[in-house]
Amino acid sequence: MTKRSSLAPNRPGPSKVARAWEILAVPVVVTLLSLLVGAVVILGSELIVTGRKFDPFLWFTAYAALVQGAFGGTDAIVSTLVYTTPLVFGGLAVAFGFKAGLFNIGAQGQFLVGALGAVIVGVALADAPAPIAIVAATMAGIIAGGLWGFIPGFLKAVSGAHEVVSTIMLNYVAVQLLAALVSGPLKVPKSPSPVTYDVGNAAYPIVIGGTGHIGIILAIVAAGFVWWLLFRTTWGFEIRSVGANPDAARYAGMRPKLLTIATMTFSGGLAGLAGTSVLLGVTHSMTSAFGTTVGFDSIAVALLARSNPIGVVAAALLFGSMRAGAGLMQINAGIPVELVDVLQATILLFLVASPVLRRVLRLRGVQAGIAETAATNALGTEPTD
Amino acid sequence: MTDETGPTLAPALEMRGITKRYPGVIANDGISLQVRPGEIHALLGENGAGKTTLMNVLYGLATPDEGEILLDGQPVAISGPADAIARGINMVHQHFMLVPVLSVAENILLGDETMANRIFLDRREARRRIVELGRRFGFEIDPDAKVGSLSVGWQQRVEILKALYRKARILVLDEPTAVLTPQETEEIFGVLRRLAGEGHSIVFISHKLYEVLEIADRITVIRRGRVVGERLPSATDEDDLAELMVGREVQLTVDRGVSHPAGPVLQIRGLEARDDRGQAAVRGVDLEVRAGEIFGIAGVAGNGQDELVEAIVGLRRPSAGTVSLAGQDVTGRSPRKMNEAGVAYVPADRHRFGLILSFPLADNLVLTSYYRKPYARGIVRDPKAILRDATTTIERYDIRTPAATVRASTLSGGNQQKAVVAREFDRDLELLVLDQPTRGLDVGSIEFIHRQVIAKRDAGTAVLLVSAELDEVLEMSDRIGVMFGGRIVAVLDGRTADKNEVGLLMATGGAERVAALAATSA
Amino acid sequence: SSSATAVPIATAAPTTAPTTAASTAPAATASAAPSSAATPAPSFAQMPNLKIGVVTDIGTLDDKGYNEFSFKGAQDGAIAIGVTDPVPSIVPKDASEYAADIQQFVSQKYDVIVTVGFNLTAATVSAAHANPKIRFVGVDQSPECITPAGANDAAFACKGVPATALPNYTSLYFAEDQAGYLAGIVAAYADKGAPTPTGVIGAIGGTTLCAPCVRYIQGYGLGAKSVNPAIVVKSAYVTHDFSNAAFNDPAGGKAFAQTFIQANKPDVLFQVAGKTGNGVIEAACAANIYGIGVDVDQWLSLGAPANACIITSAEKHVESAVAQAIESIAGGTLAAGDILFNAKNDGISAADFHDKASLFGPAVTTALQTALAAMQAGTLQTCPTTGCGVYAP
Amino acid sequence: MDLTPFINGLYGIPVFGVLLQVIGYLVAVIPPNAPNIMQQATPLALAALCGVLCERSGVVNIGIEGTMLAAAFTAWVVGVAIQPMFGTPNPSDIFGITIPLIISLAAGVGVAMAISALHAWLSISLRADQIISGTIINIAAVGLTGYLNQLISQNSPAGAGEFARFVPPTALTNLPGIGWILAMLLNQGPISISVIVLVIGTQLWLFRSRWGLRTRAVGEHPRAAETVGIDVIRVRYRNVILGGAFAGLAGAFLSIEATNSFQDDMTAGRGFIALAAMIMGRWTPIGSFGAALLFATFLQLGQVINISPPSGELGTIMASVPPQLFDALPYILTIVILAGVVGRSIPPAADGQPYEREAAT
Ligand SMILES: Nc1ncnc2c1ncn2[C@@H]1O[C@H](COP(=O)(O)OP(=O)(O)OP(=O)(O)O)[C@@H](O)[C@H]1O
Ligand SMILES: Nc1ncnc2c1ncn2[C@@H]1O[C@H](COP(=O)(O)OP(=O)(O)OP(=O)(O)O)[C@@H](O)[C@H]1O
Ligand SMILES: [Mg+2]
Ligand SMILES: [Mg+2]
Repeated sequence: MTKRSSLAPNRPGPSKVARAWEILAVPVVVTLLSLLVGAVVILGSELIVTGRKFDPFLWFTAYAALVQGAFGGTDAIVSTLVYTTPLVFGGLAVAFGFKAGLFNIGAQGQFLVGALGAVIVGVALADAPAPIAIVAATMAGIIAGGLWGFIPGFLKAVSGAHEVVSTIMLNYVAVQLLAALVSGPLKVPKSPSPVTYDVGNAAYPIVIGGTGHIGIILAIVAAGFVWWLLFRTTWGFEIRSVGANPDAARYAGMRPKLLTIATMTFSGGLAGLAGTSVLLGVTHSMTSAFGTTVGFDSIAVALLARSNPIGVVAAALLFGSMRAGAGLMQINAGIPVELVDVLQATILLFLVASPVLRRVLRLRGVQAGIAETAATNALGTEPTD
Repeated sequence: MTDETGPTLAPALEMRGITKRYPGVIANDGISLQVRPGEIHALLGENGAGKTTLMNVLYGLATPDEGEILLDGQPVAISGPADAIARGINMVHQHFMLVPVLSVAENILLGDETMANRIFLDRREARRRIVELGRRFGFEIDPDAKVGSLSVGWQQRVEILKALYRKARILVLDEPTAVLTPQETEEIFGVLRRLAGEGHSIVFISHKLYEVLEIADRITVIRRGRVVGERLPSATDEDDLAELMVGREVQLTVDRGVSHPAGPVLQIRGLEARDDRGQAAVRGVDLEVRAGEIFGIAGVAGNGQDELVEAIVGLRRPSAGTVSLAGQDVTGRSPRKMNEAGVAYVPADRHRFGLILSFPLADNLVLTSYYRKPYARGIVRDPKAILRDATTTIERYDIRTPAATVRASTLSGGNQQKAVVAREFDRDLELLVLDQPTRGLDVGSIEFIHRQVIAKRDAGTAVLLVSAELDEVLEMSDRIGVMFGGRIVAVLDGRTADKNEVGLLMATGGAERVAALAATSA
Repeated sequence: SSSATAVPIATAAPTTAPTTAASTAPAATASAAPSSAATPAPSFAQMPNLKIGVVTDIGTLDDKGYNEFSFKGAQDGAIAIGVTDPVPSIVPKDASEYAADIQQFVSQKYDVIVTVGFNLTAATVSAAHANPKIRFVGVDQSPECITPAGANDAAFACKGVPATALPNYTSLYFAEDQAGYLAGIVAAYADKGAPTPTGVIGAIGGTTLCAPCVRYIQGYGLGAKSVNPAIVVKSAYVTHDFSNAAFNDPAGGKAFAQTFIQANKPDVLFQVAGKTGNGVIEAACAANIYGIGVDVDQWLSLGAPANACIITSAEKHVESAVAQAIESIAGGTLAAGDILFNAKNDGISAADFHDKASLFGPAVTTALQTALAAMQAGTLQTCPTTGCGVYAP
Repeated sequence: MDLTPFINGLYGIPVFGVLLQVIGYLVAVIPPNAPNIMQQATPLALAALCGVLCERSGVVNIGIEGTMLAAAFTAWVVGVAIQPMFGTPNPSDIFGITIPLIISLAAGVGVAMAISALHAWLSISLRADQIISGTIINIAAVGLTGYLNQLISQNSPAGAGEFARFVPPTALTNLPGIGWILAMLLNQGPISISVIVLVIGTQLWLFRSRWGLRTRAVGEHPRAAETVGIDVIRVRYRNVILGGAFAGLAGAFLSIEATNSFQDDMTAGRGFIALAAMIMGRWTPIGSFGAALLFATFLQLGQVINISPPSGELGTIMASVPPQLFDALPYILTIVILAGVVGRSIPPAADGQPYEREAAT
């Protein structure tokens, strides 16, 4: 990592407006630029598509719908929160790994296995008292996801198998595991297509609006907890130490291998919780088509948040609101949902290019851009010994 | 080559008013320097004085803010290392610029390859050239050996060969002797004299004053980025140079006082350990360090010292033998257990082991005690207690830093080392293990650390000191073990040991030479 | 208004009931029969401009399958009843989105919501239960199970009668086994007529977990054997899950088919794997054997040169079924409950031979007509009595 | 202890029998399917070569997946656009080459190189986090190709066709012992045939050429390379952009050689599996190719079991487990091999670290 002098030259304090501009300029300009790119994509594609009337303001319709779908009214906001919830858990999972120098591409698989754990126990306890059923099913989801994270952690610690490879592979295995169980032992016998029973009492109670389940609150709590764990406990200190310098960690009496296993397990548990929150909070049962893009979106969320747990909440909210608004955008403007991906990518792109932006905007504040995360570290670091 | 030693000739190299600023630091502040053809010109200065920066400017690695460079009287603008090399300037860098996974030949030829055709390398020709080049300067070198598997001394030779291969007119050597034995240093000096005799100009940087006095034709001393004096070796001495460098009088030799050794603290029997590549590095070491004494281990780097030390402190599992502490067998205990048993360890590589550079200084000061009271209650850390103690430690050990909360990476090397020392020294100890505690530090910092070590000894701690700096071992130790080929080949009295004798033992292993050589080459 | 053109499906619906016994999973038959005593569905006959929205399954709108033709059907229906607004669609990104996407249309006060695919069943039933004023049409969501109260029945006890308890919900489903049966007849004749008949025909499905795929292939086998009892029918499924490989990976489908052809040496290959299956057809053509398309007339939809070896396709008329449903809604005649589309109501067919007609003699046409007549009469078994739609290795 | 012989006696023989059956089955099914294995390995191997070139010079590229996808889309869509201009295709005898096909291929490769140049700019010049940069490429590629494909494919256009396979003379492919290997390598389209050439070429080039030597030096110790006058930035740019060409070939293979179509997300994670192959192959072209081939073999095996399961005891055993196990087989075996045989593989020392010219030592 680059060193930066703490001895920045003293300048007379700028006015409040100027200071606010220094802080807000980049996010604001990045958002505007991304929207601009999106508008260009929309206009350009209008020219390609035949058989539709050219509408020079289609982009406006689209953005208006996107915002309205995400924030226009209670239903929309709740829906945004529901979409945000698994992204918070997933983003925390990936960020947590980054902090220990591990790149967990396996959030995808851990999500599925976590949901699987939740549905197994949830269905079994469908008639049990709700508090018991909910807690047990949630725990099962965390444990199942954790187990799926434990495997690559254990393999890395024992044989040095690179976690990037093993987690990618386990993502595929998870899909098969899910299909085998949902079409096999978990299948409702009478159903014509593979589907599990409903989780009944294990379903998360609704706390806000029509669909806002308790997982939303759980996500906020989890973010706080992860922050506390990382920055206020000795375990967090050890994990961050191993991530930053495994040799020094070993020197200091920490046990990098054990921490690698623990971190991957915990990260897997968080990703499992993402799956659990979707299953118990939204779908309540599982079809064999149960799939997700949360795992990969989580990587982007963690990167955008620069692996900071609190930042993860904000980044997840951004991504979640786009997902929530995408439906209305498709209805009102007929814009394919993929535009959301384009927007997300351009936001990341302009943030990465923010040094250039700063130059263009003549901003001077020395600020570590998004470029500085532990992410790349994660690929380079090897466990010692 | 023409005879061009006359004083009327233009200097081969002239640097005029070079100024280079880094954020918050003026590394070079209007430095001027003249180097004549055929001259060995020494550059002296404490850590951070700006020596390396000046040479980086010359080599095109740094762009000066002001000033100009003249070669043979002609002003030139050096755009980068490639340009510098093309102009006949070459540099042996302070930190190895070698690629460990490449072979000796590949490292030497890199950037100036022998080609079989436009695309592919001619590896046979490359080998031939390297062997020939080595012979010319008296090194018998295997061109196919991986550089990473060579000892530090040999790596240094490769660095020098690399520069020689490029047929430099102006050769810069930035602390080339820091890791060499006296004998190896002499060998290199022979080469330098010969080159100078052939008319090459040499800029030589070192912290070892006697070396400078021996080799240099002229000496320039810089302090805080400015030239503070120029001397001829005949008209100066070590004390004068030291004072010029630091700006005050410095005590160059340690006043170690008398020691009062008590019972044995550390006992090692038949210890064996392997290095990271699985090769035997420590081959049966017997050793005893008593309370209140400093046991120094002298040896050329790469003779198993690091592995020995790591095996003692629990970072490396011994493959045979025992380690006991105060009569208790502690073989194979974890670093944590050893630490709790009263063993402190100052590692050789402070960036790799000693510190987490991206963490705040305060966190680094509790790196080995973060989990204990008062820094943690259960698993919950107490940031207030950590910060409070950090502040007092910073004061007591005079660590120069704006705050306890800055990243450790922003501290200078000397202050980073002080932080490690402060952390490790600041409690009651049974055994103190020091590996190269003053590597790369200037005389002021060295003085400080040496005093702390003596104080620990006098408090009854057993001290094991490993250093490639022979003078340091000789000055500090009550007893000296010479390590060669993974064995302690001799144990001498620290007060009577003769420098040349120890140097010879370090280089050859003495009586065991033949056997050890056979073993290492196997 | 223009709704006069709508086909009154309601009158046809009761007559479809008996055919389910012969063609689909028997378990649900009893409850699947729409009751004529249904509470009247909300009537839109007077509405000038219906708002119609479509929620598809995961995937894309251009999948040449359910998503695409359901959507087209909704558009056709809208045009037929004079709706001028475009028909919007939402393509979910994953399974957790179904309910939210339906809710989007609910919030926007849509009158008719078409949802596509079995996977959306639970979400659709719940939404229908919660929004009795909105008319829901589910494609491929049958036979449906609900509780007597009209909510989704997760245990598939099927205590409720959908048509009674959920008067605003109609599900459309198809007798794929009948279409497969017809394709099997053609395949058997093609095998006979091949230059060097191997006596083997093949079928490749996308995933064993897709019941309609399995029905297609089960019908295909029975159809072929009805022509040539000695014929060997080999089948395999690309995956056993719902990953991309099942329906969205033509390269993988082609590789799979090559292996299949290599191992089994079939003369004809029937694809039941969506876009993955397009790769199957490519492999068949490359290996100089015949291909049979699925769902729509792929000779037309794939076009030249990809269709070079396609002899026919097993069609189910999703597009017209959805369009008819929309028209009936406008006409106020769409019955609640399940509607089976089969040979009787022109819900399935075998596609035209196009340029391959010369391969076949009149015997094929006769055999097809006979089979079709028997299907309409309800006398032809096109799916195994037990395990129809269930994969068995 | 003394129970061991007893247990062995009990289980040893049947286990041994099943093992023999497994080997017999493998010998029976692998040679005839070898060309298919090569088909599956092709995109993986090419993408892994991209990874090798990038990472050997010190740039992590997890955007290979997106780069491939964009190349696949471009190759196909350019074919769609230009095919009408060239009238009825008149494929040549070798590989069914037509002018539109060549243009499509060039377009696919070109786009991949352009995307790689973006990655280079972000991660080398702007010194952005390389994982972020790669992630941007992945997200943007899925989004843009999916978006445009939705719009374009509404008209169901046909592409420019596809490359045909070379049919090697049976005299070669019937050679005992090696015939099937020749068939595997030669009974392929042009991109697939080129793989073996490219792999060997890249191997030689990386370890025997000047560029290769400099690349490795830059990836291991960029500062050392700079001090001998090598332009670190330029070396990295060149490698990343050249690597993009390989990713482009991999993508084009999917849409104009393996099939003639584009589907959303049609790379289906192959770019990530290629990264795994690169790591398993210890960052060498030949090693990565071996890993890709191994993976493809497992993949093929999973399908063969699916299509023609073995008979006898082995078949009975296999029929008793869920079929998903065999679909998961390639992934499980990869993990087993990685953990059991390959173990720790060490990346180039400067992999993933941005290089700053005037860095403090
Ligand atoms: N790239 C850089 N960025 C910022 N500051 C730098 C950089 N390089 C050197 N410096 C600063 O410039 C000053 C001079 O450093 P330099 O390396 O030239 O000292 P030196 O005389 O070679 O010391 P030493 O004896 O320790 O090698 C130091 O304060 C150092 O921190
Ligand atoms: N790359 C860099 N970027 C910014 N500041 C730097 C950099 N390197 C060093 N510095 C700053 O320059 C100062 C001097 O650093 P340096 O390591 O050269 O100290 P020094 O003078 O050699 O001290 P010591 O003798 O203790 O080693 C430090 O305060 C450090 O913060
Ligand atoms: Mg220094
Ligand atoms: Mg220096």
